[in-house]
Amino acid sequence: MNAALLPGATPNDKDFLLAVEALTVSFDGFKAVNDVSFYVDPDEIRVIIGPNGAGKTTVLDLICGRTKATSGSIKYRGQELTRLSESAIVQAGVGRKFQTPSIYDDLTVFENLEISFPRGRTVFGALTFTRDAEVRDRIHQIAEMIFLKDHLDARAEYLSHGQKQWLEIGMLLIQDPELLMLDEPVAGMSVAERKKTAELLHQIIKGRSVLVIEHDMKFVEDIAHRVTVLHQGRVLSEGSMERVKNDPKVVEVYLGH
Amino acid sequence: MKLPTVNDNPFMKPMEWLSLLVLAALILVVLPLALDGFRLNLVGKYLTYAFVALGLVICWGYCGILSLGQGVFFGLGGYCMAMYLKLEASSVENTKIQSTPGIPDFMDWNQVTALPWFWKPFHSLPLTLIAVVAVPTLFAFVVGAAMFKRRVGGTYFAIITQAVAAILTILIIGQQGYTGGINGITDLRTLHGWDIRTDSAKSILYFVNGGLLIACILIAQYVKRSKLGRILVAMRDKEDRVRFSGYSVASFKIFAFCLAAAFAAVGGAMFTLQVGFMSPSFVGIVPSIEMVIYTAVGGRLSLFGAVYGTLLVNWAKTSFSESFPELWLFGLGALFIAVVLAFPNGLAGIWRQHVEPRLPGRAKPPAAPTVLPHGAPAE
Amino acid sequence: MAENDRVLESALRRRLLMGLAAVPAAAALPRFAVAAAPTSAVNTTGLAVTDTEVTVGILHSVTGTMAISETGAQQAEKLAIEQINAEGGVLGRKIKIIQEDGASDWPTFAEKAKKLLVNDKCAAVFGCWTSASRKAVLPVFEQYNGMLYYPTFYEGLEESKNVIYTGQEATQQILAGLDWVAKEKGGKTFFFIGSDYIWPRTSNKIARKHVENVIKGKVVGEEYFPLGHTQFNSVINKIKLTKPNVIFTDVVGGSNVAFYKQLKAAGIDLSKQVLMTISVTEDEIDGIGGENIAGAYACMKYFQSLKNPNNEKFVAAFKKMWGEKTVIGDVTQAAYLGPFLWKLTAEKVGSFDVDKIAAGSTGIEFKGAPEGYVRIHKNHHLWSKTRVGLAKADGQFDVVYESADLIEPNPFPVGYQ
Amino acid sequence: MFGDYSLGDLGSIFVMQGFAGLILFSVYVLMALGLAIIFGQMGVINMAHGEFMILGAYVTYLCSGFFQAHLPGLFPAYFFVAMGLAFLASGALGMLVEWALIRHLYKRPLDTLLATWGLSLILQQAYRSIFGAREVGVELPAWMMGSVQATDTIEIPINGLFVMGVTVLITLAVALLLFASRWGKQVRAVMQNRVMAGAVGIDTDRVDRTTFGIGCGIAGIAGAAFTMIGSTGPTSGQLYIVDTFLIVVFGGAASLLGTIASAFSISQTQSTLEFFLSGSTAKVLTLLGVVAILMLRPQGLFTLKVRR
Repeated sequence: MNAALLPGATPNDKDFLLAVEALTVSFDGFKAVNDVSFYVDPDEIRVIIGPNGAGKTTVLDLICGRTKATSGSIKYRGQELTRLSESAIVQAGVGRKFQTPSIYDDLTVFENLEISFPRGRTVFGALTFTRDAEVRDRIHQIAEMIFLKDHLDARAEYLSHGQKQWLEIGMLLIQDPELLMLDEPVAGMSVAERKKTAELLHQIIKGRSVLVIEHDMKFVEDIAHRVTVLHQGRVLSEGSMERVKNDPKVVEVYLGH
Repeated sequence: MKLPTVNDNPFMKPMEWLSLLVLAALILVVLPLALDGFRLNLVGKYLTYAFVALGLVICWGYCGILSLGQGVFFGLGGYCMAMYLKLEASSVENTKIQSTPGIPDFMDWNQVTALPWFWKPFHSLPLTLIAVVAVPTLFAFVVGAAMFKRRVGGTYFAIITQAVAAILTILIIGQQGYTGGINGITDLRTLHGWDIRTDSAKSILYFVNGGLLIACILIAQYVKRSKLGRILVAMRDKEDRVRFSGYSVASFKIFAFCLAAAFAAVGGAMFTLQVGFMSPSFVGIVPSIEMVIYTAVGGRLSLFGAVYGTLLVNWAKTSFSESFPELWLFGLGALFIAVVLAFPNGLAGIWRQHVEPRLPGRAKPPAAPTVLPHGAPAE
Repeated sequence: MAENDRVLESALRRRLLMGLAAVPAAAALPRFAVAAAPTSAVNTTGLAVTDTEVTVGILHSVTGTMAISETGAQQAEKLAIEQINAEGGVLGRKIKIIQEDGASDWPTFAEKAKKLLVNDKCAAVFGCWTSASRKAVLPVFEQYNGMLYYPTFYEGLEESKNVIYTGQEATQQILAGLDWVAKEKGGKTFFFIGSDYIWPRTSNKIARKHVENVIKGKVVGEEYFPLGHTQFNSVINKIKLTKPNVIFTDVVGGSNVAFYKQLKAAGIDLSKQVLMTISVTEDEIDGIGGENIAGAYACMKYFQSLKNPNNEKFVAAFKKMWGEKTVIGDVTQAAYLGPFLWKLTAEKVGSFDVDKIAAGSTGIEFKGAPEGYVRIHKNHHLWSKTRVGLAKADGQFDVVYESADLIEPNPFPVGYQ
Repeated sequence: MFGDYSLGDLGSIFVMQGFAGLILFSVYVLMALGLAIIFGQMGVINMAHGEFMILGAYVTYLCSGFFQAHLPGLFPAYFFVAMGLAFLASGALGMLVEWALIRHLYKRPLDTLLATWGLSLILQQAYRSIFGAREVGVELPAWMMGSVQATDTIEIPINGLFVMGVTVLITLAVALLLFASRWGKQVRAVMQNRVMAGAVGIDTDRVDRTTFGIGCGIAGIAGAAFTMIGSTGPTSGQLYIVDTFLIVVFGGAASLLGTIASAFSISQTQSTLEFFLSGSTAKVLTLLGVVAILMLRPQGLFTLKVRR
């Protein structure tokens, strides 16, 4: 099932939603990501794990264009992402959630979602954007999904930490990305919130691929189709959770601690 | 499901309509009735600075870009207008004592014997009116594109705009044969044959100025309540989030910066018309920073506040410097500090916090960004 | 000098005897009784003139960068007005001053000029210092028909019915000095250094024409620096390279201080190298430090050290009013002339009306001028002498040359443009 | 332009021109050092930097007057006392300002810019009220003026050498302080992670105050040194401010080395251009060059590429 791991198979970009190959980035000689390759299938949930400083967040940064790669390629549906601007990458269908909730404190929940609605993204589009029925319906639908339909009028600043995380996930959902990247979506959540979030994730992954960074192993086991383990900027191991868990290299550097 | 109130997104809320009405009445009715011609002309001059303040509300208050070089755009707009007026005042007939008649007097003094190419378009009024807005806006576009595409912001941007203002001043002063040098372009007389120096012309220009200012307020209001306005606020707050929602952040910043430049340019042109000359002293750093303080005093997030702030500071400047010239700088300095330390939302903040809640029948302030965030505006 | 205006002289003496504030109005004999000049006769255009008072304006920068320079002018104007009042005023009326601050900002000058003319109806305004401020107020004075007495030496190229220029225009100030330096100091090669704006550029242009066409010398370098520039080491090297006979400077403001300090530090000894400046007066030396500029020659119409009775009285009165430590430069003296010229004109035409003053100014003579006799030319500039002073370490000048005759003002010099 | 001159002449001119460039470089470093520390370490833009410099100049002026009146025998050495006092005066004022003003604004860097501009207006007017609107002449000991005759044709100005010496000493002192002292470690810790530094027991408030004070104090020394080459008046500080900011920004604010390198490149460009072109043109070209490079490389010339 995993073409990349089969010996002798040449990966064909067209089959993958995302193909990361030989990706390297160095900061003044320090290689934060070093020759990393992995491939994500359509509708797959991939979790990236690894100890602190392994380069997980940097990989997401590279995919969404926040950091420019030193070498290597990132192909999304056969399209080279390393040459696109961040906004073009988003418009191609890649969504990204940050580690700490990244929402607009000064705007209401409704406005937060509205800004993420994928229409009127140019300057003049934004000037002439109207809040029509389609927009409202979609926002209400998403708000319901992320448990915030009663808070649409509230300033985002006043939401709880968990609610902010949900709001950001909602803002990604309204973009309807084909590849959704989540950086520690349940970090800092209460047990109840965590449960609700897992539920939410199960609901939203339908019809898209998801790339998740997470530390919470129980959560990872719960959702991952496959797991990629990074260590010191390199891919240490890859495969099902079961396989990775039993990989002695992984045990040594990560799970064993 | 109950539809939340945010769904109505009116162009202006009733309170804002009322504010606009009050401001329009003040500028177009009360002041002209209450003041003599001299004072009214003075207010007219102050109101030209309000254009700059208005632009800064969008650019600085909403978008978080602090430009310390707005004088550049004010000056460019003013110079474009002044070039047209100067050419008209330098008809062959008026300048026959010169060695080269038909060119501005300062060119003649500097042995320039033919009109430079970049002066030629300013023989035409329509081209001039286009240039008044287009030249500064284009310049803002070039500077903005270079800076924002490379993610320069915050204090860096502020300092670079300052340097641009310094360079332009040195250039204008140094190229006196083409620009009039430090004296500027003076002795302007007529606009398309209409004598702008008469009292009646001055009052007409005052009303034109007031009308344009209100038009600019309406444009700014349109931008502010559009989705673009909310994106600007969002950008100031979490620039990356906006970027990863699929927006080209740089384009929006360039737009805000260009809009502010265009407003400033209109103000500059009106300044030239009302005051009768333009000089490099408006392009420099000091006036540019002073214009920022008008916005800060009015409340950096309030369009109406910008106008009131401008009027108030200038009124204080004029009356203070008439009675206690030595104290004026102390006052102005203290004002800068007080506005930043104690009243970061300026007059508008004081109004919202202390006056508005006491008005009969007022609900809580709207959810729009009425309060300056605790964090830095767009670093 | 013997036939100086005796009235003025006696007024001055009386004033010195009695002290500044203690001159009772009655002590001075008014030369014109009010009855002889009813307000309706001396003021037909609605100026601020009453039976006992006439209002004038003083318009200088009290704040901002120009305040440094304009202080002296403003003090001199106040002194002159006090002296005139002590003597009985103008046409039997005391002069009342309204002072406005131009704040080193040209539009503010225009705004305040308009206030003085339109709101305060001032009969005359004494003020402005920089060309830029004068250019800004000129249309205001022409439009509202006011009278401006402008004290600074300037680039010329201007003439207005509404302005009396009590300082020298460029040719008047420079040419005699250049001739002197060519003759006495063997000046053949010149190096020009100026601040980058209209006055130095115009002055140097005139100087260059004169050097090339009249003196038959050569200009080996011409350099301009932005206002406020403080680094002159490169240009000093150029001077060393080109070895001019004469360094001719019109650097202004804070740059001056830097220029002379660096010149001295670079080992250019002004007792051997001839340097002629047209921009350094006693006022500037205060900031430069006399020891840094001693040996330089300045070319202008007035120096504080001038030896004549008028000047000695003027210097004493000025110091009495503004403090022992104050110094008096060329512009300060020129500013002092303004109120007297206006008074003499008003008394000649018997009216405060601006049109009559403007028309009647031509030919007005002031014998009590500290610089000596002056007369208003029909182009509204003054006939005046030009002098060359040698700067001393104590901040004063030794006058080493004085033109034999009054030099005619020529604001539009043919052959120098 | 060199056709008429002998080789020896040209040689000496080039040597002296080299020194002119070095002097300009020292002046720029002195101006920018204090600002760079404050901006680099604290992210605060101090628009009143020029006024702190002028405070140092006025202190020198007062000192010179005092020594002339009371200790004429020690006059030749008064300048060293003046520089020390200038450091203390500007530093103390800086700490006061930090306490009263800056510490409330760390989260709003653009607002510090406005507040310090207001402060600069107040200081200017205060100088004007106290010392008068005119520039004051600072009398210098005779040994500081004049030049060293290196060869027949090469003369090196002593005040230039003095400024260079002061610059080298101050730069070394700052480098030592930053990289070897306890304070320096604390400053760098606070700069990198304020919260963590506070948590491990560093008094971040005090570190901030000292940093600001030292930055302002260096400005004071610069002001004292500049009495040798420039003017001392209420608004003289304004003459330096734009150049100073550009040097710091051009260097890439965070690094001391960057500031020095940027001062070097700007001063050499300007000084060379000034020699071959006219002063005004040289200035405009230099400024244009700086802005053009900043447009291409806005983070400054010498910053490290770091992970965000």
